[in-house]
Amino acid sequence: MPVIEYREAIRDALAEELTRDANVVVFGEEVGQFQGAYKVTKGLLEKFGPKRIVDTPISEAGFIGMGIGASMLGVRPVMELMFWSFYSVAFDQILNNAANVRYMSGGQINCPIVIRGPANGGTNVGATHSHTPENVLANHPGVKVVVPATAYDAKGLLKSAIRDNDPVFFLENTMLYGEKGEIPTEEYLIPLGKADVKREGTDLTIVTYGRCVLHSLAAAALLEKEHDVSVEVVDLRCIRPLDIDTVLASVAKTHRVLIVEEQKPFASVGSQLAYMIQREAFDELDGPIHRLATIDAPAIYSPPVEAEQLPNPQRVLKAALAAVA
Amino acid sequence: MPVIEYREAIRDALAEELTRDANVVVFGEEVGQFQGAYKVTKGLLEKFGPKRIVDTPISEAGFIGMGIGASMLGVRPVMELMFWSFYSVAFDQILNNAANVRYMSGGQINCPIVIRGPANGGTNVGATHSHTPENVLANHPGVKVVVPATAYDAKGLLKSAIRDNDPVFFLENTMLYGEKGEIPTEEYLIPLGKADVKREGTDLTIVTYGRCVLHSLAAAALLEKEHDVSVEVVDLRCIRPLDIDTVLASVAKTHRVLIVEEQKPFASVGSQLAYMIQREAFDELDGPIHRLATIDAPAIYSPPVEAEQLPNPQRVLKAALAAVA
Amino acid sequence: MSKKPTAIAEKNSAPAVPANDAAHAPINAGLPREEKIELYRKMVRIRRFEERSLQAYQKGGKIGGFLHLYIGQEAVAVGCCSLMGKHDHVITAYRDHGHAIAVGMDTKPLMAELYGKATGCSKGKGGSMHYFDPTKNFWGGHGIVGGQIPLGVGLAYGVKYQGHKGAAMAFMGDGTVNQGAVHEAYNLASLWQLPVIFVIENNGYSMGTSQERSSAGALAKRAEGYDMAWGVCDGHDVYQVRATMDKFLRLAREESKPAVIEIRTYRYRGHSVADPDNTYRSKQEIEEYRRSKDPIQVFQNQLLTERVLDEALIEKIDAEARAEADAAADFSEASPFPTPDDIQKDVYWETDNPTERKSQGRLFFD
Amino acid sequence: MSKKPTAIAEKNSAPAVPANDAAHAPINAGLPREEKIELYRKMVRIRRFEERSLQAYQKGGKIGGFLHLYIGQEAVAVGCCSLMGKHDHVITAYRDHGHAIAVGMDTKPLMAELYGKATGCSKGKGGSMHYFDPTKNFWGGHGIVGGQIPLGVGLAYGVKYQGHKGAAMAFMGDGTVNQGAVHEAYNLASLWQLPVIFVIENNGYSMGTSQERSSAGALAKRAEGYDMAWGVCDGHDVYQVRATMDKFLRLAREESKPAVIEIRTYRYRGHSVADPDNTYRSKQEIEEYRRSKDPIQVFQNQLLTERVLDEALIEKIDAEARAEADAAADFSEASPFPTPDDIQKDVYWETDNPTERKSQGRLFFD
Ligand SMILES: Cc1ncc(C[n+]2csc(CCOP(=O)(O)OP(=O)(O)O)c2C)c(N)n1
Ligand SMILES: Cc1ncc(C[n+]2csc(CCOP(=O)(O)OP(=O)(O)O)c2C)c(N)n1
Ligand SMILES: [Mg+2]
Ligand SMILES: [Mg+2]
Repeated sequence: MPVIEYREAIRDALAEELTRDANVVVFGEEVGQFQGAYKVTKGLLEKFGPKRIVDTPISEAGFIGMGIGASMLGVRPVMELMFWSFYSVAFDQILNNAANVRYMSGGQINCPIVIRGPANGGTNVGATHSHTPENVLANHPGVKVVVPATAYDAKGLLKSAIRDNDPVFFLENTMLYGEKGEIPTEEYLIPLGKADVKREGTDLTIVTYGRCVLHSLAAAALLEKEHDVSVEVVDLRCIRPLDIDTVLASVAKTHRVLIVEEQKPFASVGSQLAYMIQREAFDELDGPIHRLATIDAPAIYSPPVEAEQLPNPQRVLKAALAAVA
Repeated sequence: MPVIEYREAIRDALAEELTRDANVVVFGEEVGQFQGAYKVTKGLLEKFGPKRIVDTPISEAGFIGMGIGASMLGVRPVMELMFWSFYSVAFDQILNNAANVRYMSGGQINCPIVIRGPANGGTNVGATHSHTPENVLANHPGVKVVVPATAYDAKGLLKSAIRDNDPVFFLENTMLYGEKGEIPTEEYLIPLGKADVKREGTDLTIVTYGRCVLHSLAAAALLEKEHDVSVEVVDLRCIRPLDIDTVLASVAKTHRVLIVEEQKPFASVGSQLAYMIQREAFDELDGPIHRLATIDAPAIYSPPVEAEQLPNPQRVLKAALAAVA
Repeated sequence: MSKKPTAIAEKNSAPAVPANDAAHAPINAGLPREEKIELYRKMVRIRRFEERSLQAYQKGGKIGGFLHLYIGQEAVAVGCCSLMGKHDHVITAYRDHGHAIAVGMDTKPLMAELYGKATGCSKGKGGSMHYFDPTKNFWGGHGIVGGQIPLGVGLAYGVKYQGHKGAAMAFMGDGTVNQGAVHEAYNLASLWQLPVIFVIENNGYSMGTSQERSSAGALAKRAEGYDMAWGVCDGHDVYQVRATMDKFLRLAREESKPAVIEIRTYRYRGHSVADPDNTYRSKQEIEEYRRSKDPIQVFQNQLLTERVLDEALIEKIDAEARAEADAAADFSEASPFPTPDDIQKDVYWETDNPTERKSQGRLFFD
Repeated sequence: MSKKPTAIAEKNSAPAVPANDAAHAPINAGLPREEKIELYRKMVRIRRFEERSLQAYQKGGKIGGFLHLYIGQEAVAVGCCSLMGKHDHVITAYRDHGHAIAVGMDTKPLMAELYGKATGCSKGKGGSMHYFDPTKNFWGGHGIVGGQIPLGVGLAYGVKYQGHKGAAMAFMGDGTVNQGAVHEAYNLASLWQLPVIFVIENNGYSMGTSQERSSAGALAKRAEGYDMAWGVCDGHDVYQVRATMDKFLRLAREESKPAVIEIRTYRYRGHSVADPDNTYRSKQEIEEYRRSKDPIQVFQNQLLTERVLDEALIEKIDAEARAEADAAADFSEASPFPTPDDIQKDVYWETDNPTERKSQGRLFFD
């Protein structure tokens, strides 16, 4: 199987869907002529032309709103936010139009859009550029939220997202763009809402998603080797829809849970998971659910310190040991 | 003690602080000449004049950003959002400027602003006007979030909020504006971050805030009378800072918990509470923490159905019985 | 791209079409008698519908939340929407009853929506502010000031992308022009030459704030900053609305040119039914508009002069409109409410189409 | 409120001050020799500082994240900030090194901030995009395109509210003008006549998008839509920047009049250091600017003609600027990083001032 970068996996998904469906268009800032701020869309303008690959002004509310409007007529815009952090200026369009229009119209209007882009810390771009809004987004019924951790998942999930008739928010990660993974040559789709057990284990369930999957796997290897702790790593892949059944099945096996997330802790995705797990598997728990999140402060710039503010394999390891103690 | 409406309590707090501190200004849409969309600011223009009470255009990002900028120079703007729902168009200013500027400047800049307005459902204004963003706001370190349930609390907390040197988001409720309560004639302040046990009990702790406090008290009375269940009602009053100690003390007494909140469930304030309670009082719990939230969908318009979508005394009662079962 | 506003814009600091010429403009002069009557009838139907809804709100307590009446502004929606072809689209804000009737929606589901009934045009989920009918190219009904305007640009984008000759009309109020989203939309529309007409219904006030207290500069003229055509017209005269809009709609459909049109109008009622109306304007001001500029009266006089209408027909139209409004109220009254089980319907396409669902996992939480 | 742009704006479709007159404008002609040298020195110091930071970024890997260099634009910040009085304030975006040095910040903490050190001007918390120094009336350094502009209006509001005669300068790029927040800010500033100058540093590109591909219409002229004065000037000539800005700053300070000024400039480097520079403009274009319009070169020539500078002094200034940049780098190198314990400092005033804390309860979560 070919081994490609996460960013290429996304690019390939875009290219395949652009080819398959003439209603798919890609727009965003610098996606065309500049080849994408992170080169995700490299080559697409050349291949699909300026009608399908559209460079926008710096007007996120404007162009995302435009995409929502166009989607009501059957266009299927895949819109790039250069950083998901910039959702802050387009929040009303996302919240009140994308998430609500189907409902307020009594089901008459669909909004088949995808908004994609990176949402992560770790590259020292400071507090304004490091938001991880999956909790805020998923709070709103009507939307779907996807956070792929690997190239394989990113491709299969993005293709599903583009074909989905509901608004899908697809959160990538600049720290993963260069990570490589095996991808089949034949076409494949991964359904939204299906978690993936990335590693099996018996002593502790780590529930996680996005780049923290990699940290958790690294920590799990150490835990196995150095501490004789067998960790199961459940990669949610999607936040909404949520495959809670896979999580609960793992908890029924290990009876101990650590949630690892690159989120500010208050009212995070992890909070929601903790509520659900204790509510639905109270008697399976041998101890409280632990959580490891981003240290609660705006994102610090200082490179070595930012690495400590985020979850990382060492912090996961420590938290895992506490969770099984 | 005089008995006044919740809206008057807020008005009185504004008037007292405007009188006390010449740097306090009030602005927002229709706060002056129109006397406030909900008459909270009635009479203030006449009393304090147009320099202190400023009607703004419909430009929430613009005027909130302006208030943040002015606050950096020592002005203390108290800004009204006609509905907190409209924070969606000012989200970037709230998130990246109010919440982050102190941090990004290494503590050099303060942002002593208050943003206030109603955040609730129940008046049949539909999905665009019924957001309850306390979870989204409190997710961001750097901010404070207050949700008063009574006239007494509203006044004492708003005065503290205006004197606070950090950005405070003050969430009122149009369904409470007409509710009356006793207020002392002498000046008083209520510190932010102090929960209030609104009713003592032994069998079940209901943790709640805002209008749900009233629902919970109504349900508690019925539970006592008709089901012989003794309920303790903890009113958080503030979401951030959070008085978790009062919650934990109550849990240590009752061993059963129901969280009641007017929030969309996913990654809500209640999720956060559930995480913290099970984490810090796992051994005190006799059963899983239950939660009652808004039924998970955009706010429905239909008046009788909206009443069912939100927490209400009957739904609280049912949930409480389930929690003690 | 040209760096100058188009010729049309340059002439348009004055009204685009002088009032006295409007009746002679081909788009109006060429109208068959029946269509003129239909224009008149629509205005009357809107008026009676809204008066009936007001009654249900105030007397019956049948309607919740807001009720933003369009009374006084009828010529705007009726004039604009009467020009719609197959590929023309409309989107507006919360003051949407007039547009909904103007595009041809049936008043029964409109009234039922106000009553919060399952038979409402949005199944009782949207309410007064959130009317929709895609089959009539009517895309709402939006509650957030200015939020609909980028969607309007998107409709124009969709029309152009799909290769149709059509245009979108995106309506907003005078207070709305100061929202950021509007500015972003203007720039996108002009930059990409999308066939959208931004229609500012200038009724002089945003809630209690007069235009001068909310906006610096002239409203439509801001279009020049984006190199976009613009115009101003009298919205009390449906002929003038049609003559002006026709001109710009043609440019949009045929040359894909956007424009900003400010239509001067007036609302007689408070901002919303519950709002007080005495802090910011005088009773005299309202009465003066009613007396001299009421769009229904103005058009009635015009059609009397044209001998299209006579007193008997006026009576008949009015009686029918009243009866229709009553019938809509009766229909609404008799209709069922949605049930709590309906709350979680119409949220996701997928859960509404479970057999076609491709995703897995939980979509709803509790 | 007047409904017409001021006289100044009307004359300003052409540059506000013809280039050849700028040197003779009183604000420049009256400058003591030392101050002219100081202007020149600041530009050189900015250039050398940034070149040194580039080296640290590329060779040493000492700097993380973005590094948006101001090289080529120095005359803008230096010209504008040289006019600041006690009650004048500055705010800008992420391309902020030039402004920080121009307002008088010491280069050591600036470089240390890039290195992420505790001795940085923002204690290593902000990074390149988030410089601040309230003691110099410098309010950042902001990462979100356009987000700083309402804050700039707020600074003007604060100045006016407190009764000072001062003005705020709010800087933005050419691509920034299409953000909604900018439009809202324009309207507020004009409506309330706040003393703010919106300075558009037009370097022709927003990342890889040329002005024509992002903006419909002329940039500063949009001010007319808000009944606001505007001007355009050559940003390669520090005298012209000063002459133009002085005029508008006086109007702001004395008559509380806002304005939009577009300053034409150019950046030689990629948008940020890591960005490729070959997809959207030619090497020739860059070289042509360097050759004929470099602001340091232009001013050097001018001051040579004026005999304010000579070759020896030019050498000396340059050597000192290089030494200063190296010293800043050495200082940064030697400085400590913040520690993980510092992560939760500077979040709340209250937790930083625990003895004065009035609130209770938990402010941080884990
Ligand atoms: C973002 C936002 N801010 C404020 C409001 C509250 N609001 C609803 S309508 C309105 C006035 C709008 O006035 P205008 O644009 O002139 O339209 P009109 O009501 O006159 O038709 C306001 C302030 C809102 N719905 N959305
Ligand atoms: C809201 C938002 N959208 C996008 C970006 C990413 N971004 C940073 S700078 C920039 C280009 C800005 O260009 P311009 O305004 O011309 O300023 P210049 O960089 O030329 O100084 C973009 C798109 C951002 N920081 N914020
Ligand atoms: Mg209006
Ligand atoms: Mg630029």
